[in-house]
Amino acid sequence: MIDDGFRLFPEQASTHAPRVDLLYFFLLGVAVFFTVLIAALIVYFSIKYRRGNTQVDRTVSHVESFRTELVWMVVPLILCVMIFTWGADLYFSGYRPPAGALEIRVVAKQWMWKFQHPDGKREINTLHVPLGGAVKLTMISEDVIHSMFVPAFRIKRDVLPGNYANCWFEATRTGEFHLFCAEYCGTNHSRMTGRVIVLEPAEYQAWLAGGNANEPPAEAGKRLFEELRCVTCHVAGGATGRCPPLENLYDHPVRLVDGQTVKADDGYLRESIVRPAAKVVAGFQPIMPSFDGQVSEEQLIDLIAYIKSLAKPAAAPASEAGDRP
Amino acid sequence: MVDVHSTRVPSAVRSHSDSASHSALLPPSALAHQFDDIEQQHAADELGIWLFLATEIMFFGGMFLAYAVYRRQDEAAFAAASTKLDAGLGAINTAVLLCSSLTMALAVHAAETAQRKHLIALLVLTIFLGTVFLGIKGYEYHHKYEVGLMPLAGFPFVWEGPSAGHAQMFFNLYFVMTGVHALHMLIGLGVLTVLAIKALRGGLLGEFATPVNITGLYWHFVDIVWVFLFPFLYLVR
Amino acid sequence: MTTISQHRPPTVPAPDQPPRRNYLNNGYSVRSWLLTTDHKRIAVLYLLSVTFFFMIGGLAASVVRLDLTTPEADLVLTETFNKLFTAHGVIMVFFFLIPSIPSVLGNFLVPLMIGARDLAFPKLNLLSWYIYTLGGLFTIYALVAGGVDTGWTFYAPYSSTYSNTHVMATAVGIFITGFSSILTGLNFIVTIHKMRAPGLTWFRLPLFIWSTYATSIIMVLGTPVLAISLFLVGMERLLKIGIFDPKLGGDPILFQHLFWFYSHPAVYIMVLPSMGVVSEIIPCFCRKRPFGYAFIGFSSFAIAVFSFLVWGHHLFVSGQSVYAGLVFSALSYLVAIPSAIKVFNWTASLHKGSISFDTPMLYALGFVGLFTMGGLTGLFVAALAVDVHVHDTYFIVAHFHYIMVGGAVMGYLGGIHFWWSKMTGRLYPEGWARLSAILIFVGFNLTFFPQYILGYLGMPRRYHVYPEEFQVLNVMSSAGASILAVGYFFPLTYLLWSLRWGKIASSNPWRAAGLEWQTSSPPPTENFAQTPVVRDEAYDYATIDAQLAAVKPSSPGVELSHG
Amino acid sequence: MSHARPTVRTLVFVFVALLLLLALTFEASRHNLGRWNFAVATVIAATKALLIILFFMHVRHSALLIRLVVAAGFFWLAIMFALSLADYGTRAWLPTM
Repeated sequence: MIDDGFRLFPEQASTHAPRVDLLYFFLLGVAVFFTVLIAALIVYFSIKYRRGNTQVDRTVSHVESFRTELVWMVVPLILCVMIFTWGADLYFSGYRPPAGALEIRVVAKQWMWKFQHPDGKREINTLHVPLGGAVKLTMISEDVIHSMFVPAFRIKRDVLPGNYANCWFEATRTGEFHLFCAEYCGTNHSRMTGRVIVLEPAEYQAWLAGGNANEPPAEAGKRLFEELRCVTCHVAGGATGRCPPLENLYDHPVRLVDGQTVKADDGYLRESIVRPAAKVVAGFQPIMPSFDGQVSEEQLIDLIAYIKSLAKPAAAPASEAGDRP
Repeated sequence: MVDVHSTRVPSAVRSHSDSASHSALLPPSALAHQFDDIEQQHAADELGIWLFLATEIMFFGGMFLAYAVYRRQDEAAFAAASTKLDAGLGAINTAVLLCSSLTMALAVHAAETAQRKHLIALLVLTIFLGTVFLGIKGYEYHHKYEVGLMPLAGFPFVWEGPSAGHAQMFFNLYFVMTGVHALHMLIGLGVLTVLAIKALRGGLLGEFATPVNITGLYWHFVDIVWVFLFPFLYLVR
Repeated sequence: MTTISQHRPPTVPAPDQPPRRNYLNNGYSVRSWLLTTDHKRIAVLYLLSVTFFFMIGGLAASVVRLDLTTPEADLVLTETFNKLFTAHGVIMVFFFLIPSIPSVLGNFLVPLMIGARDLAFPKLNLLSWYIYTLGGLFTIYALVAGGVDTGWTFYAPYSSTYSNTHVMATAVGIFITGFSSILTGLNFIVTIHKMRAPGLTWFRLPLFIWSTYATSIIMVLGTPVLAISLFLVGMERLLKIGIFDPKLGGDPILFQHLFWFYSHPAVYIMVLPSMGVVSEIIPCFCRKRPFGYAFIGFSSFAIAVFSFLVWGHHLFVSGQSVYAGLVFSALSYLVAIPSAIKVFNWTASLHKGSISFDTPMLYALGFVGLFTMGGLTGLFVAALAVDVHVHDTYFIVAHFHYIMVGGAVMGYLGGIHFWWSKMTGRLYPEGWARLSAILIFVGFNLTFFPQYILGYLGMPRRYHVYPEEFQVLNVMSSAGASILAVGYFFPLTYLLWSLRWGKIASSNPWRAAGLEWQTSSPPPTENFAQTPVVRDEAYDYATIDAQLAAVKPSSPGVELSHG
Repeated sequence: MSHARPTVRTLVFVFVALLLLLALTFEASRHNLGRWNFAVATVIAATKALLIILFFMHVRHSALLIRLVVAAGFFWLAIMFALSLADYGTRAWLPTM
């Protein structure tokens, strides 16, 4: 919790936190053991073999021993392999959001955090999330590199301009927690901070319902889709033949002109709007104009939400989607 | 640990404060005071220039890495942008540079075999060919500027077709890479000019050929960079 | 040039002989210093320059620490704070740590240790110093003109597009200084290969030479990549082209790859030479050959090579592919092995030694302890999931200060004390020196240990204002910094004092092994009266002590001069 | 510096080979070889570079140490490329469940 006063160890408020801490304590044990070992040996030798001590045997039997060297090569190596495997396992689980996570969109800019909940509710520098249940943050920066850091959750992820970055957490305690920008981003970097407020699920729903009514992102996206005249080509079902259909596109594999296959995730859709020629779908011409600079990051998120809404949720990927985008 | 045994031989136990001792053996400028003999000095010079060239590999390597990363991202855009370069001029320039490498290699040969007239002629020829290369390069730059393909310092970038961003990135890389290469050429031409003047005054022959040899290695390296730049920039399809 | 006049030779020479000719009294004019090609004089020029930069960098750090005693921004403006920590980082890394041991001690010692008259390319060596100075001037200009606020890491696109401070001048300064580093490394490699005295085989070389050689490899092959990454940032600012700009499909992470390809190995440019210094000091004050000579030597090479394979561990949270993160994490643990070899071998060298605790030894033992702590916390930051939490926090700040200050600076100071008599012909006051060594050790730990805790609590680095609950630990850290500052102030004072009033040193006051001790102190311009011929193994302390015992059986304070 | 040097005859011969390779790479670029275009261009360029290094730059006759320096330069370049491209090549694999 914020303003808890002096402490030596951060609180654990996510499912990920105790797992990271366990590894941390193991490492701490290793570090303390070797530091004490080296320090004790130095002190012991320093006293025993001090120049003034003439009562000690100083006959040196050997100044090189391959066996000894081998011991202190192999022991650290074994420890290192252990730590590496452990750390890598946690790293993957820390960056791999579980299916069905609540998805919150984050746009970072000098020097604020803008959040948008699935129902369209927006907030700045404060993030309300429900207790229990995974929350996935899909983040992008409007300018320089920022970094989303919630110490109590033990998560951090750089927020880059030009591409989406993800991280996720599952809160295990209600309360308020620090949210920091961890990547230096200019003058007010240290003021680009905020709070994560973890609420009971019911309270979270109540909070969502409060305040002004919000336009859900998919609806805002649909409106934009029409305002930007996307519909001229992208008619339902791709009937014009100029462009692939957008129905059931989201999260499905797409075959490109160069023979590669990519998944139509957030990053791909965003790139296809701002740099349409970069990854053209097989069988189509690169005729779409770029919308770079004409739509804001928030509007891009809305457009993607609209395209996502055209896909059947959690449907088995249509096998045809691979051949025909 | 190539030379496990020192290159210096114990026979040379001599006084250092007496610098006149080796002036009897060789003209004073051939052997620097810190070396025992001319062989050691030559070996040190050669190792030195090669280490310098290794740093140059890494320096250009950084730009080639940027090129590789961005080309991967949008190969079509790079291919489209590449067609805007004149591959014919690029090929001619490659041939010019290869010729200059030959004349440089022959110049090193002439210096080491103490053929003064050949050395002067070959150095001048190398300078001439290097200048021709830069002239053609300058013409190409000017042409790119005129047709709006020089996106530097706010000059307009005119691009009809898809992927203007990546095409612009191609030209950014084109100008930075060939620009740095041209800068290396300029430095090389400066050094060659100094060498030519020294050669005219009768220097750089036989034991004194090291500067020619070192400059030659540098010149060939700059040539090698171009050997990669040419297909990567002009011949992408 | 008042500082130079302080280097005058003994004003009271022994009455029966004229002042011996040495490199310091071989000309007093400004010209004889600024146009010298003598590696020893160039080392002194570097010593003056890096001390100057150390003081500026230290001053910046002091203001930063003072400001951080309170959570609010109440001492300087945030803009100023950002410029101060950037100045601290840029100056300490590029203008103090990287040139410190190689350019000062390395320049002075490499030819002496291998029995050469000079480095292979003396003029290039002088040029290196001028290049360094030119780069320094650009950076000083950037500071005076208003500073730069990107952090020493210059991450794009902040540095290339958004910052409106003097990024260009600073980048040019570092770019130029990089060439000084390259030329110094090149000079060392050629010298060590081609100029060794007769009989001085690779396995008879002092370990300082091994580590300097390994350092030089990094300087030669790494620095050009830093040059090109800063060059590209400079081009982006100057010509408005977007090499790293996402708007043109550029990738800001590419800058991080290029930057850390150099800047991670650069950490070993700082600490490897220190390891070399410690490997000289410990045998001397234990009076025995170090345990596992070959292992210490080869581990320097292993560190130099492995250091180029691990840069991606700075990018674990950056958006680099998680699979690349996996590879870089695994490779990072490789560096732990040669580091562990060194620490264990140094400790084992104490076994059955005859240990005395003169100032250099205190620094060396301090180095071993602090480097161990810095190295072991390296295991934390290489462990992927833990790094995600501690990345860009004070944990990292503490970790690299343990390596770069606890390691590199302790080694540097130990080396300066160890070879001070050789450089100046004077002895420093031992009591003051031991006191300051202890002060520095205590002050250092008090400054940086709390930062480990702060970091794990989650305090991000480069923060001017911070939540109140972090204040206690920050105050502790600042208190430690003030002790550290006093600790650093002492050597600055008494070393200067010793130039005039210090006791006149014999050629070998420590009775140490190594060719550099076999010439007079300070050495003559040409280093050795005759080219030495090496017939002994390195660190043959048993023989030295036996000879000494034969000369004067029962007086430990005697100084044996080989010169 | 070893004084074994390629003869003038060898130098001219290598030069002719370089010009032939230039013609070859130029000609190859005019045909669409699909994905092989880039590989062919790179291999030809590397061959040219190798010829220049071995003969014009005398590495064929140089001491082992010099050859090691050349090899080290390219080896470090390979490290830089391999590990950087390991990142770019696997970015799209990011597992999202």
